This record gives sequence, structure tokens and C-alpha cells, in this order.
Amino acid sequence: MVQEYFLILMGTVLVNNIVLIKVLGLCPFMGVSKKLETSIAMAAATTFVLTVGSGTSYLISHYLLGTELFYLRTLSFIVVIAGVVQFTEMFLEKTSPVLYQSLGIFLPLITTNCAVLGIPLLNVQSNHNFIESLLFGLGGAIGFSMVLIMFASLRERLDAADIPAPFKGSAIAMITAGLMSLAFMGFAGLVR
Amino acid sequence: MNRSPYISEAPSVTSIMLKVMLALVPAIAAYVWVYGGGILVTLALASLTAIVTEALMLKLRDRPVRLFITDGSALVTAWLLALALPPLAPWWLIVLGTAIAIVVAKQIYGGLGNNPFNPAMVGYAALLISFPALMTTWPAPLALAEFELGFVDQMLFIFSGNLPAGVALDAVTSATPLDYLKTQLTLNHSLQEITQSPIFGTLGATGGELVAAAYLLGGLYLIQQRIITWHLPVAFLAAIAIMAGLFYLADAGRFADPALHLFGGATMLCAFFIITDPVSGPTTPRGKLIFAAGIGIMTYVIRVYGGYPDGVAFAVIFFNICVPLIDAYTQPRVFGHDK
Amino acid sequence: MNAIVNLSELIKRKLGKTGLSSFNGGVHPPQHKLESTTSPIRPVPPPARLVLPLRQHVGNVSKLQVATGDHVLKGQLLARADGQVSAAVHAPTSGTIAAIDNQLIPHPSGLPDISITLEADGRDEWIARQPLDYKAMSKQELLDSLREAGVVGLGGATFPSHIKLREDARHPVRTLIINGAECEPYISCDDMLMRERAAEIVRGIEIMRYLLDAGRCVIGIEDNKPQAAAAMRAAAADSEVAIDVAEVPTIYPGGGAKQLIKVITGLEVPSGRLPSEIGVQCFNVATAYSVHRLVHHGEPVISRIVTVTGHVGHAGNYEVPLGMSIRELVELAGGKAIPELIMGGPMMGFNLPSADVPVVKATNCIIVPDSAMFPEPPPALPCIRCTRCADACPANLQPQELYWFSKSQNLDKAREYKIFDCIECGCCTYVCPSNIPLVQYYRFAKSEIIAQDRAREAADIARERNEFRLKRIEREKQERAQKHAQKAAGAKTEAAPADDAKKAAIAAAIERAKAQKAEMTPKNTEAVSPVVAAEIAEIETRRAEVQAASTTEARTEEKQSTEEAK
Amino acid sequence: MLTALYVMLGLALLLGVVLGYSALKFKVEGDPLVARIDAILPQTQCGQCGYPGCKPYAMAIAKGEADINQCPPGGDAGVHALADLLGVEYKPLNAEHGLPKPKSVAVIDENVCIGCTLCIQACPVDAILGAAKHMHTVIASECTGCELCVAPCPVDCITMEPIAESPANWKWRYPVFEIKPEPAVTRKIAE
Repeated sequence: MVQEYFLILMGTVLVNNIVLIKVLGLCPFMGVSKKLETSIAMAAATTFVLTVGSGTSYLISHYLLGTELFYLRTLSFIVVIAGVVQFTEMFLEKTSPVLYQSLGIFLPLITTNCAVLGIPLLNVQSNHNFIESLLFGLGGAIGFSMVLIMFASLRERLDAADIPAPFKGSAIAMITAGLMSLAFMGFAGLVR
Repeated sequence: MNRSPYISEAPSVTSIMLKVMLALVPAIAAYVWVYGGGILVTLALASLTAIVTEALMLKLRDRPVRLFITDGSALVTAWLLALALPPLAPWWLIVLGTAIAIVVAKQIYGGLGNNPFNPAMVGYAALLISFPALMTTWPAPLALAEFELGFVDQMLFIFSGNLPAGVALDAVTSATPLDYLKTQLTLNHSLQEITQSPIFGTLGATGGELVAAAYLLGGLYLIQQRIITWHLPVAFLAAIAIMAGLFYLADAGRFADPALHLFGGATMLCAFFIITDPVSGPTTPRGKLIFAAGIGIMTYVIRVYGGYPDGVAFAVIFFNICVPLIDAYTQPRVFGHDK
Repeated sequence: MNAIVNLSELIKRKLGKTGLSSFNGGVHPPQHKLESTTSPIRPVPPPARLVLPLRQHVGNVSKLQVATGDHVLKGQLLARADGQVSAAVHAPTSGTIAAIDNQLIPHPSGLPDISITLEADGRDEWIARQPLDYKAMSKQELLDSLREAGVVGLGGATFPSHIKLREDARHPVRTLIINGAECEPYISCDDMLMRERAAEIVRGIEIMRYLLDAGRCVIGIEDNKPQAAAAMRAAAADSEVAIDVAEVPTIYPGGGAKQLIKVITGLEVPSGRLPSEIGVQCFNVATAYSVHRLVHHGEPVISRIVTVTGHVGHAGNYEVPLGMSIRELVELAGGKAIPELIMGGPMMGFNLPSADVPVVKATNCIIVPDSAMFPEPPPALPCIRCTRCADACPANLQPQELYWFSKSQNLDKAREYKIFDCIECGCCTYVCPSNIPLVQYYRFAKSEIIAQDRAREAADIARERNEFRLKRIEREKQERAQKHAQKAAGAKTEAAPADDAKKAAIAAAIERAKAQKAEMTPKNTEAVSPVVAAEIAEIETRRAEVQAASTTEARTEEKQSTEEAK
Repeated sequence: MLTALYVMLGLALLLGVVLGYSALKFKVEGDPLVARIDAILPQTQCGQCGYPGCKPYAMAIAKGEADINQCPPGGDAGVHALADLLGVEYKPLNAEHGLPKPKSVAVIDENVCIGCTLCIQACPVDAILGAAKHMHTVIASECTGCELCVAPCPVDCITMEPIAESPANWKWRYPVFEIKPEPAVTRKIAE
């Protein structure tokens, strides 16, 4: 049992990393990784939204929607996630206005982050129970946070590198993301 | 004006790179002894590609070509990649891998000193993902091969893919020990049965163990010359030995003994030549220990549980990504500061 | 090699043989001290012309006490210390003040600074000298006379010594360290001073020790100077107070104050703090010598020992009057062609902007290099993060990171990685395989950060003053409004007991208009004395003339409006 | 169909209640951002940005009314700092608001000054001293170099003098890194 949970967690964090392997949530991954500080905040916000979102989504799809109202899934998930994001936004504005400002548009955009909607939908698809859903959400969130923070720290270093002009900025960031993805491909087969 | 200090006592970058190449010579000799002279062709090809692509990129980037070609870093990358590739890989695979290493992993990031990833490992991993079959086709050590290819035969094979008439591919290739171990374990053979195979030699792999010992020798030379510090190789080898030892103690029937993991695969090459790349590695002493131990553990996990027979390249790139974070959190205590 | 040397030191320390501590890193550059230690210190007669910059020390520029044309005697005060952190300047010989203007000074900027030019009269006539009975006077009086005598740290930092010698009840000095380590290659002025004038130095140390009431006193000398150590040991044995001589291992920068304190006491001076806060105070041997000259002979600081070495005929140490042209000094030492000159040692020195700059209190060494001595380094390559610099850094910094941040002008990060703990010793550049001028990058980043901080401070003051002004204007407006309201209320009760709102409103409006006019009038022209009024009229006429000359219409209008307002 | 409606309605209501409550709980008073923007601005109070001072400009930026590139005294570094703080793209200084100049201080030609006090009233930081009919003097250390006193002077006796470099305020230069040839862009300008 514990081993299974561990595998779900490891699987989502490393092997099926939501950003680098599933290629979801690239928008904040590229957008909020210019500064380490901001990326850590974004990671924390996304982790919170993802975990709470996947838990509540499970509850809704299981107890509220059941099998007959399955067509409401996407819609209701979006509503719930939007609510959680709104809450996070208010909380951040109160507790850390600078962070709130520097996250800017990406904070409300967590709502439309495909990773955040993708995880609950994948949960339903793979018939996870409540704990599994939570773990899957948490794992996805940790995976997202991990690569986001790693990527941000790398980009901070690249800022000072003598990168040829045509590759400066987003171009080198995309290449770097590609090479990171290469590393994560090596985990293939670790967890089925 | 004002360029103090006016005196210096430093080896040049070129001399450092030359020493690294010198340290690789015993391993190359062992390679020739074990697998035949084909490796020399591979090395020459990789070197040529590296110099041409590096010069081309420097030209495009409007940087002094001669200055950076003579620093020798491109050649080191080429040699490391060539030594990591299967000895009889086709010529285009070598050219492609070296070009990826030099162009994508090194020059696009700004060349010497700016690349966040180990160029040789990026080239290797890209090839492994793209051409898994070719990358796992290793020639059998000459001692075990049914048919012994001469130097000319090997060269022809590299350039045209043709073997001498009447020789089957199987006759000159064999699975590497790590690869063989993995496939046989999935077929539910016990470890005792598997290691009966002649490819396993005394320590880890027939032939391979000799090459590994040669790397070890070269690595010790580098430590003696203060080109690399002990932190990285020791932490890396210790991590692999401890992981392998623990698993071996837990279930000797399913997990190979530490010696195989230390002397098989690219362990020794990695310990002394790959993870010791200063540019893409961490700089603090504690950071080096964490970095190397992490690579060691991850390499072992990929070897045992992953889809690839050897995980060194992936583990190195993964921890290259972590380097800025590792460095940031392992800053040593500065004079006059409390911890 | 360093590793082995460090290791051997470590073992020595572990075995408890020396009782000394050590610091991280350091390098072992070739010494090159023999060239300048074969002959004794040679006195230099005062030259015909001396240039004395007013900024020869850390702190405020000294205040001039003489004027052009004045005749001064040797040792006479030329400029007084301005405030506590400052030091005085004296005449090194008798003569006439020829000029007080900007002259090129020995500073890496190559910029001129305010200096006194003294034409010597050749008589070299002393002012009346009065030795001090320091035990009879109060400590404060003694400190004041140190300040008035221009005693500063002669090791190169030139920090006014009287501040460091002040007793501080919060931080009693337990250990007084006298720095005779002299770790930089080529320089031997302290070495020769210790060999030849050990007894005088010890007399100075006794005074310093008396001032600080220090418990322990240690002279730190690198073990490559056995003669100096022996001389000091013999002199210390004759002293009535206990003075130890510690032979510290020869390693650059072992003579840095913080490093020497670490080696001798095992204590680290906390970052951004003073050594006195950990109960240690550190002085150069030459400073102790100048304290002795002042107290026992009544002589202010007017000369110093300078090592002249390199491509000269008679390399050695010279006792040079301050203000002497370095060109003359080098020629005296047998230097011929002078393409470039280095002041200080090869690790931390700098190129002089010209040979025609004076010897100042910080001038410990002049190196006349030939092309073979200090060859131009090969072109710098990018940093390969080999961390040789980190291994060599005596402050245990990560020079490769500091370089990365300084290069990209990421100053916040540079500060975060503690760039201000860098002592600019040059060890990192010395061992860099890529030949990167690391220290130059750090100096750039540091001075940039300091400039930024100053700008921020200035901005804070400006903000404060602006806010204060806005508040003042607001207050004045309110006061006026209040006055008007009162007046209006008074008028209302008088004129219209029936409370005519309209009238009140009009009155208020008139008042407002008047107030506006009043505001346009400069406030401070009201109620002036008749004399001032006459003066005003005079200025008015002059202004009218000026304005008649001006052609712009706008200005005429403006003038009319001001005049109307009056 | 109706159940679906009820479900969504219920969800919406529930979320509405939660969010409404947290909106009250996490209500933000004032705007701490203004102070942080104001801290970056150089406080010359010169008004080149089109606002009467640095604080009003900071408020305008915080509200999103003003752009970040309207402050010439802050220079390029200032725009970068603002862009960093606000998480927006850097843009070059808007030339409409003037170009950065070397830092200067106002100097009053005391032979010409008639003591009209107009400059005293114009100075945003009270850095000019003097009584009416007496010549005025600028306190150089307090002067922000805003130039606001130059225009009102009826006799044109105020000039802006760049602060000269001296050994006291001299800065170490950026080391020249020999290996890079001149970047292509600057070479174009040179041509």
C-alpha cells in the first residue's frame, strides 16, 4: 500500500513529470522562471492550488456528479479551481504584496494552467481513489515546483552567460527546457 | 593600468586540458588492447568534428577562433564523447553526437565557461534517446569475439557498416554486462546463472575492467596534478558502492555486487572525467559532495530500475540542472562571518 | 604545493609547536626581498621642491594653516586635522610655500588633488622640538598630540592612529599586535626598519601599550625575516614591559591585519567590525616608530622608509622626506628610463599616473619594472569555474561567483555573496588559469555599490526634505486660511449682524485673492530696516537694468508681476 | 438537466460564500507598493516625468497610469529596477521626458544674483539659502540637480555644473575584457 503511494508520488514527480515529460503548464514554466524568488512563490501557489484542487475535484466528481453528470466534470473543475486561485490571490495580496505584484498576470492565470486542470482530469481517467488523487495532485505539484525552481536558478545563471544574440532570452530558455527534458527521459521505465 | 597583481603562478587553460587528455591516454591504450584499433578512428573523427564545428560557431559568433580552438576544451569534449560511445559506432553517429555536444550544449550557451550542461553527456544522451539500438550495440572484447576484426576491418565497418564477407554481426558484438544483466533478470534468471557468462570477467566485465582501471589510473594522475579535487570521484564512487552494497546485502540473488557496478559501465570514466567538468559542476566543497553522491545514487537507480542499461548521462544532466541551487545553498562560511 | 604547505602547517599546529593559528588559502609568490635588503637604510637629503597632498590619510581633508608665500620651518604644521578622522600635514624641510593648488597625486585614479608646494631654502632648519613626557600628561592630551603630529598607519592603510589608540571602555584591548609580517614580495621597508631601529620601535610600542593598557603585546614577523626577528627579540628583552615576538609562517597575505590577527590570536575579526571589538588592536612597526619619534624627539611625521627596487642601480631602502618627487627618488637610486612605475608590491600595488608624483605617507615601495619582470598577461579567457581562486582566497570567499556577478553587474548578488569581505589581496588573480583580472572586477563592483548606496542616501535625504517642505507649505496654507476665517468672522459680526452669507463668501474670496497675492510676494521682504530698504531699492534699479537688456517678453512680464505685487 | 443546474448553482453559491468571507478577511489597506516604487526613484523631484514630484509619479506607476520609463535622472538602471520590481518588461527611457545627464548641482553666480528669492521658492528640497535682497547660495550637498531653480531666475544667474571627478568620489572602471571583439551593434553606430 505504502509502496504504491510512493510509486505514484515518484512517478508523477520524476518519471511522468508534468512539465518536462507531459509538457503541461509550460506557460508559467517559461513565464515565471526569470527570477528564483518569484518562481519559488509561483511554485508554492501552484502546489497549493493543485493539491486542494485535485482533492476537491475528486470529491465533486465522486459525490456530486457521480456517473450520470460526468459531462459537468470539466466545467465544475474549472469553477472550483478558479475559486481556489481567487482565494490564493487574495491571500497573497494580503501577505506579500510585492510577490503578488511580481507574479502579476501569472497568478490568476493559474486557473488556465493546463497542468492544474489536467491533473484532476487524469485522476478521474485513471480511477484514483481520494488519497491517490491527493498524492497524484501533490506529486504533480512537486514535480512542477521542482523543475520550475531548478529552471529559474539555471536561468538566473544564464543571465550573465555570453549567449549569442539570436539565442538570448526565450530562445535559450526553450533550448534549456529541452535539455532538461532530455535528462528526465532517462527516468523512463523507473515506474510503469 | 592598474592590473595588479602583476605576477601570476597559474597553469594555462590549455595546459589543464592537455593534462586531462594525457590522463585519458592509458584508457585509450587499454581500449585498443581490448577492442582493437577502431577506437582511434572514432577519436580522430570526433576530434575533427569538434574542431570544425567549434571553429564554425566561433566564426559565426564573432569570437576569436584561434584563441578558443587552442584552449583544447573542444578536444576534451570530443574525446570523452568518443570514449563513451560504443567503439564501433557508425561514423555519422559520432559526427552527429559531437556536433550536438559542441553546437547545442556548448557554443549556443556562449562557449567555454558558459555551458550549464556537460557537453559530452548532452551529446551522448541525445544519441541514446534517438538511436537506442545502435547505442547499445557494443563490440565483443577481442578475447571473447568469435571473429577478430582487424584495424582496417573496423575502419571499414565504422564508415560503411559492412563487415568482411561471411562474418555475421553477432559474431563481433555482444551485450555489455550491465545490459545483459538487465535483460536476463527480466527473464527471471538468477544472478548466479547470469554471472557465469564469460563477459563478466573477474571484477565486472571482461576487458571493460581493464579500461576502467586505466581510467582510475588517469584520474589519480589528475588528482595528483591538482586538476581535479578528490571530492567528486570519492563521493560518486562511494555513493555507487554503498547503494550497490546495500542492495547486494539485501538480496544477492537479484542485485549485482558492488564490483560490477564500480568496474562495469561508464562508472570510472564518469567518476574522474565526466562529473569533474568544472564548468557545469558545483564549486563549493560541500556542493561537490552532494552533486557527486546524487549522481551516484541516481545512476544506480536508473541502472537497476530504469529503462536504460546505464544512467550516467541522464544523472549528470539532471544534477547539472541542480548546480546553481546546490551552489547557492552550500556557500561556505566567509572569514569573519558566523555560520 | 599550497596544499602540501597548508597541510604541513596544519600538522604543526595540531602538534601545538607554534601555538599559532592559520587562515584559508594564501599563496607563495617568489619573495624578491634580497635585492633591497643588502644595504642599510640610506638617508635622502630634502630636495629643492616638495609637493604635499592634503589627503594622505583616510578621512577628512586636512585644513590649511598656511598661505602662499609663507616661510615655514622643518616640522611646522601646514594643515591641521579636520575632525576626529583626519591627520595633520607638516613641512618636511624649511622653505617657502610656492603654491597651493591641484597636483597629481599617487592614487590609482590618476586625478589631481589639492596639495601644498614647498620650495626648500636649503637650510633644513627645524622648528623648536619638544619631547613629550607622556606619563605626566593625560591620555587624551597624548592622543591629541598624535593627531596634531599626523601619525597614521604606515603599513599602507594610512588610518589615523590616534583613533585606534583611544581606550574604549566597552572593548578593552587585550592583545596589541605589532605588524612586522610584510608579506608582499619586493617590499622590505619594515624589515630594514626592524633590523636597524628595533629599540626605537620598542619604545614606540611601549607608548602604544600604555595608551591602550593592553594585557599582551605580540610582534608578528614572517619567518623569512630571521634577522629582523632576532633584532626585535633582543630589543624586546631590554624593554621593561613584556613583548613577545611571534615568527609567523611566510604566506601571502599573512601580513593583512585580519589574517595576522587570526594567526596570532586565533580570533576572526567579525565582518564589518573593528579588531578592537574582539579586544585586539594592530599597528604597523613603522607606525610604532613614528610614535616614538614624536614622543621622545618631538618630531611629527615628515619622512618614511621607502623601498626602491626592481630595475634600478642601487635597490634598497631610503628614508625619504614626504613630498619628494618619485622621479627624483628613482633617479637617486640609479633608475634610468622610467616607462612605468608601481607603487606598493606586485600583488596589491598600482601603476603611478606619472613619475612626477610625490612620496606620501602610504608610499611603502616603488618598483621600477622592466618588461621581463611583470610581463603582460595573456588574453583573459572565460572563467572555467576551476575554483583555484576559492582555494587561494584568504577570506574564504567564492571568487568565481563574485566574478560572475560583478561581470554581469548584478550588484545585489555580489553584495549577497559578501564582496565587501574581499580584501583585494590578488591571490585569486594570481592563481587564475584564465588570467581574468578578478580584483579589478571586484574593485569596480565595490565602488559601484558604494556609489549606489551614496545615491540612495542622498535620495533619502532629498525625500525627507521634500516631504518636510510640502508639509511646511501645507501648514502655512492652513494657518493663512485660519487667519482669514477669523478675520472674516470678525468682519461678519461687525458689518452684518443679520449674518449675510453672501457677503461673507465675497469677503472670503477677496481674502483668498489677497492671500494668493501675498503668496506671490516673497515672504521675507516684509518689515525690513531702512538700511535694507535702501539696499533693496539699489538692487531693484540694477535688476531693472539687467532686465531692460534682456529681450524676452516673458521675463518683462514676470518682473512687472513681481513689482505689482510689491 | 435540472440536477445539473442545481449542482452548478450550489457550487457557485458555496464558492461565493467562501470567497466573500476571505475577501473580508484578507482586505488590503493602502498600497505598500507606492513606497517601494518611491524608494527606487532618485528623489530629484524634478518633475520631468510629468508629475509634480517623485511620490506622485510613484503613485501613478502603482495605479498603472504612468509608464516606468519616464524618469531620466533614474537612468537605465532605474528603469531596470522598476521593471524588476513590477515584473514587467524593461523598456528604454522615453526621450519625451528628457535624457539622462551627468549629475550636476546648481551654482548661483553671486555677482549677478539680486536676491529675489524666486529660486528659493522653486527648490523642492529647500537646498537654497538666503534672505530677500541678499544673494543666495546653494547647499551643494543637498542639491538634487533638478534644474527647477534655473528657469525662475530673472537674471539667469543659476547654472548647472556637473560634479567633477575627484580622488574622493572616483570609481573603478569596468575592466576591459580583451577577448571579445567590439559587439556588432556598437560598430554599426561607429560607422
